[in-house]
Amino acid sequence: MTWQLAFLATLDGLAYAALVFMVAVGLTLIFGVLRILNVAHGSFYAIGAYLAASLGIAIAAGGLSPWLTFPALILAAVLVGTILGTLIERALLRYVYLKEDVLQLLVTFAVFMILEDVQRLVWGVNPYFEAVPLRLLGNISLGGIFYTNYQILVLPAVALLILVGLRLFLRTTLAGKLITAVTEDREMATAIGVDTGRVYLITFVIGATLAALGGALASPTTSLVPGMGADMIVLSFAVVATAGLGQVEGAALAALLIGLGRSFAVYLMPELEVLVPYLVMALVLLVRPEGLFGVAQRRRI
Amino acid sequence: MAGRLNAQALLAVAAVVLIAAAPLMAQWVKVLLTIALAKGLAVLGIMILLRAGQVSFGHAMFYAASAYAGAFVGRWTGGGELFVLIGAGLAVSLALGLAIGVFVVRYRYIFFAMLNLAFSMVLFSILEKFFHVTGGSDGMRIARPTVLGMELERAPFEYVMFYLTLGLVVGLAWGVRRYLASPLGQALAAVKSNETRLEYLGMSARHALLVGYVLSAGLAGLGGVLASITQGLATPEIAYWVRSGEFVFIAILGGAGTVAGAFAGAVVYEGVRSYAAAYFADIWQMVLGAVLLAIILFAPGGLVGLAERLTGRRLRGGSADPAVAADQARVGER
Amino acid sequence: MSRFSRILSVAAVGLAAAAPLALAPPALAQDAPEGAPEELVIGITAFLSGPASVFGEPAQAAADMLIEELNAAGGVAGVPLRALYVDEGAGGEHVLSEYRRLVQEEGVDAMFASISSGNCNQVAPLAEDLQMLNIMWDCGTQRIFEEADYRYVFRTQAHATPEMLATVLYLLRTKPDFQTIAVVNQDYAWGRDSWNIFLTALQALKPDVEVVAELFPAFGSPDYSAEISRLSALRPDVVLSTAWGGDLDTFVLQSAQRGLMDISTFVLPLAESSLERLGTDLPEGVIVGGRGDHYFLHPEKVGDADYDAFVAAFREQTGAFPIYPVFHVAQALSALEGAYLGAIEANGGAWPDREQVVDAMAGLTFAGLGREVMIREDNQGLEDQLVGTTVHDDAYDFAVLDNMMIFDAEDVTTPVGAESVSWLSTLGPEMLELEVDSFSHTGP
Amino acid sequence: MSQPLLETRDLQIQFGGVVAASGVNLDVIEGETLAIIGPNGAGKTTFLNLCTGYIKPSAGRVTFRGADITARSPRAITRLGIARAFQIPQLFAEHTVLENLLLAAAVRDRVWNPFRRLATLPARGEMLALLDLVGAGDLADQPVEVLPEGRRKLVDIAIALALKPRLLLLDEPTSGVASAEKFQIMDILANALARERVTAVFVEHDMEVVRRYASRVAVWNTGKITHSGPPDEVLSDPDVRRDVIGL
Repeated sequence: MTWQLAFLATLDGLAYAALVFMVAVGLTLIFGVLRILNVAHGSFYAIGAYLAASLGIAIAAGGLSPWLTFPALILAAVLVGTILGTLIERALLRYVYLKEDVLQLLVTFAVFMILEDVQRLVWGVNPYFEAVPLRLLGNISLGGIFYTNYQILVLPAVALLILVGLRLFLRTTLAGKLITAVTEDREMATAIGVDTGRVYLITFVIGATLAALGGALASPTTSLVPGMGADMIVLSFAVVATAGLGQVEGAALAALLIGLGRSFAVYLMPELEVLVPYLVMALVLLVRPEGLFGVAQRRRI
Repeated sequence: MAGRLNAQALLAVAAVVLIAAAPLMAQWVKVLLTIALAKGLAVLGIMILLRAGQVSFGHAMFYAASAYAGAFVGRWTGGGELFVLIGAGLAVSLALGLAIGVFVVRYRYIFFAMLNLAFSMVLFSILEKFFHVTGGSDGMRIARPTVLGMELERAPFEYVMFYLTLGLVVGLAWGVRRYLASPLGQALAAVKSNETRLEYLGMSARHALLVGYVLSAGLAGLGGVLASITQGLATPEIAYWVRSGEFVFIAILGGAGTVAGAFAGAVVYEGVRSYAAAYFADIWQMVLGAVLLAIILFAPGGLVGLAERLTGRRLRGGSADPAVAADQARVGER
Repeated sequence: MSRFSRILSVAAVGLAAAAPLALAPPALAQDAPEGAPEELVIGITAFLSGPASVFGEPAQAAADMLIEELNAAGGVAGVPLRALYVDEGAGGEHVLSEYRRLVQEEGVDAMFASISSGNCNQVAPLAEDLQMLNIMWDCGTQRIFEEADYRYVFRTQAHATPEMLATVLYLLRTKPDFQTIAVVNQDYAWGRDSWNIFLTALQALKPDVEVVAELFPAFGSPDYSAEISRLSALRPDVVLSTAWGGDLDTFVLQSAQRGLMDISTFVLPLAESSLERLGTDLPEGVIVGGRGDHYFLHPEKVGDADYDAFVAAFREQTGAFPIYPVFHVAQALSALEGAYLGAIEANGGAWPDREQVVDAMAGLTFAGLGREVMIREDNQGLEDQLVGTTVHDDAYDFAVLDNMMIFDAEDVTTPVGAESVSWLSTLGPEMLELEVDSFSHTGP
Repeated sequence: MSQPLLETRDLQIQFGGVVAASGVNLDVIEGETLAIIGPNGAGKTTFLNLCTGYIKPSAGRVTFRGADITARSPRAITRLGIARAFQIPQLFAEHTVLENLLLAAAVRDRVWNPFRRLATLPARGEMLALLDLVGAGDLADQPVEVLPEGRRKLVDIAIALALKPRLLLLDEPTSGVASAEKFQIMDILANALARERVTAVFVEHDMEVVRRYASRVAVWNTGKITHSGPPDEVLSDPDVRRDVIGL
């Protein structure tokens, strides 16, 4: 493999990692606070994508400026995150916080199954795509190969923005500090009077919004099909477990590992491409059972 | 005590007789029930792990590995003998269970679930990738094997598979109940409630879990090879994570932690799924999801719990309602 | 009188007319033959969920339309037809158990199964066991009749071999000097099988061709960036992809945007089913196949009143132009009707039993919405193959086909008793000299 | 001269810069009941954790009956004959009191036959007798979850005794219990220790308990054993009275 090809593979890996990171970071945030591994996260991704495409189509149909599709991507994510996120957290999850892990996981699994059909009922089964934002920004030639500015610049930039923004949010704002407090020591946080119910809700909405944003930002690059959420959820699980549960920065690194591993595999051993996320995860966990940045839990005796 | 035992035994016998007689009334349910019972074996495997508080989102890998083992042996031996195919499937799933178990019993809860999922996805990808060996996504045909040397037509063969599966289910349900009541089985619940104390008794929590894991892998494998021989086919689809999720779903539907629940859940699930898909073709997933939510929120004891509520009898052994006990334990933990 | 001429009136009368139809025999109905049942029930398996529902849903809509129209005209020899559907998206296991239930419990008279080759592989031996007339109406695997003999299983369309071979021949005729090819297929049986067939035929006819990349990204992959970058670096003359549905759309979208389609000639044998969705993102000059002679602007059919009426009614109903699964289901229904009519005639006007219908399927010639199809002695249908190249026409907001060739099924289908891959490897240059019917795109 | 049952030599450990043990040397003699006292947070529980392999010392050595057990796991150390009772009772929450004990007996007797019921083990009678001995015979079929703290402490101790250990380590056996109950628990414990001939080490805060039940007292302060001797002598030492007892 030449340096030029390695450069290409790196670029492809970056764009892919950026999308995966956005979805995975929402998942890990939710897990950190609610201790629930949210299977329905993949549905937020899919619905965010579908809604973004619908808004894009509506903008085109209304004869509005195509540049409006960019804010539409964000609008779609926020709508899905706040409406669907609030609905699911308030109407379902808060009733199962005291139940076993397995049951919590299954509640989200049930939501996932229901939302899969909701998507089909609302958007039908035909692939959708709405690539206006991708086309507006045009191409850039790197190493003699055309890349879309959208994938090579916008996606990594947004991912970086989210990473930095989340860090600042968690460290400097009151809501962020409360979320961090609950993540680190739930009993302590409750004991000092943190309203955990509100923290759970806010976290879930933020997490859901991030997943939907991942979907919305992915929508110009891919066609939207039934079942797209199921694959994304397994992938982001792998990222989150590799990173260590609840680790925001770790999720970025793990997404990068998996994204780069995948794109290098396309050049070196295409047959391994689909196995890369799982191999990375199994290898990391073999060496570090808590994930790259996870902290070992020990029972107090 | 005696009264409870008798009521349980009576109920179990009634259920077995009912299931055994079903195909005589409606032909087509025979295969449906065979598959449901075979899946019930896999669910029984999940149930063993649930006793230890662990949930595997990857047990479909054993189900699939064993199905493919049966398919390969069938191919190599030109059709093959039913019991050789089953034996091969069982052996492969036990061996794979041991190999993967040694690794995953070091992990708990989400990590345990995720690692199992990861391994199952690796198997799934391999089955799809190595197309020239495994037939890719089309899977492998399993020609109808001989039964103790006899070549059977479809109808009698389906009867053989049905009653064989039913027999295995009855035997293994009994066996697993005994295992769960033994110190080794009871140690699983101890892994769930207090691993530290178990270590301080001088027992390895990992060993206790490994025994349960290998056993559960074997059960899933047996279910997989039985179902696939009955269907005449093994496909990678049966290794996909959604299939593993289905096993966990059925375990909860039937009543987490109960042997009877595994099979009651499997039969009801297959029935609901079959009818939901036939009559609500557009929204069968939604129907299943709603059923699952309803069970978790309103009937945490599952079908067995419902039956207990209706009859006012305790059908399960053990000391306390596991769901309730687990809730209390969690409240305590937090 | 063809049944298609009535479809417009049915569409116009609409649902209001449909309800009484179900209760009383329609006025048009001829007297049903002696011993006829009250209705003829068929089971149709199709993807109604999952990614492949892009094929199943249009087919279901078409089947419903065609059956309604058929019944309005009196059904099959006076017996109305009713369809039950099985969702292939629910998994192979579900298909098999529903198949059994429909046969053993619902007592269906015939089964149409299926779209997925995997399901066809499973269903064929089961149908044989159950002695059930099974029409494989859409699956592409070439293996079934090459590996075993069936009495009860028929295929009313072509399979992968003629589809791929016709594409290879078209490619060699239109772009004879290409040197390098890369493949990007979905990583499942169809993607692998179709490449194997394509490559065997290509190497037999053009041994000096160089394969520069064989990529099999995961089924349902949302992103082909790495594949496209690699291909952009390799710059192959030809890029083949037998992908379909959302995967094909994504691949085309990303390739077109990144200029790969300007570098390489794309060959997309299943793109007929994506033409309308892809819009103008699918550039000109792409080689597109129709899995049969299926194309809504079929050069020999456009202008035929029945054909145009159906296309218009279908578009009215679903909002889209018909795609190949629609034509396939029409062929299956037409074959079934033909077999029953033939069997009734052979039975002296009395209603036939299952075995008589199966007998009548052999050698049957029928037409759906395209050219005629004949059932060969090995139960395989002989279906002609249409391949064309995309061109943009202002009358449509998506690419349409120009420079179309329709290959005669006899020329490109594996002979009876032969195995596809070994047959393909024996092909010689005479294949390039075949006579084909050529057509140009003529505006609407 | 008889070898000590348990010896620790120069045990050292620190947590994030805080030194919990810096050169701990302590011998436990067969047959004695040794109390360890010291200020809160001095690392007394850490000492028990070090002796049972729950944490590993950064330096030093633990020897049990002449064998080096420093690097061994709690499981292996338990099998060698050191049992432990906990400050927070460590029970199997899903089991009854008797089942908790039976599990201990099954592990002790290595009953791994999967068809042997836990409920009917041969050790059942022995475990019922043990429950009687600790005054909990009436609790046998109670789920442990519903027991009050004092009873949970007793069951925790009974589980340790069920293992028939040579040495029993107890972490504050009377903490979290009403004062009247303290002596009840300690009476039961002393009685059981005597009957089963078990050597014991217990960490304790209540000086009255120490005075009454210990045969020897060791003082743990600032990561070291500062004093050791008969209870009356140590507890009247002015340094100990000032630093540990707070008088």
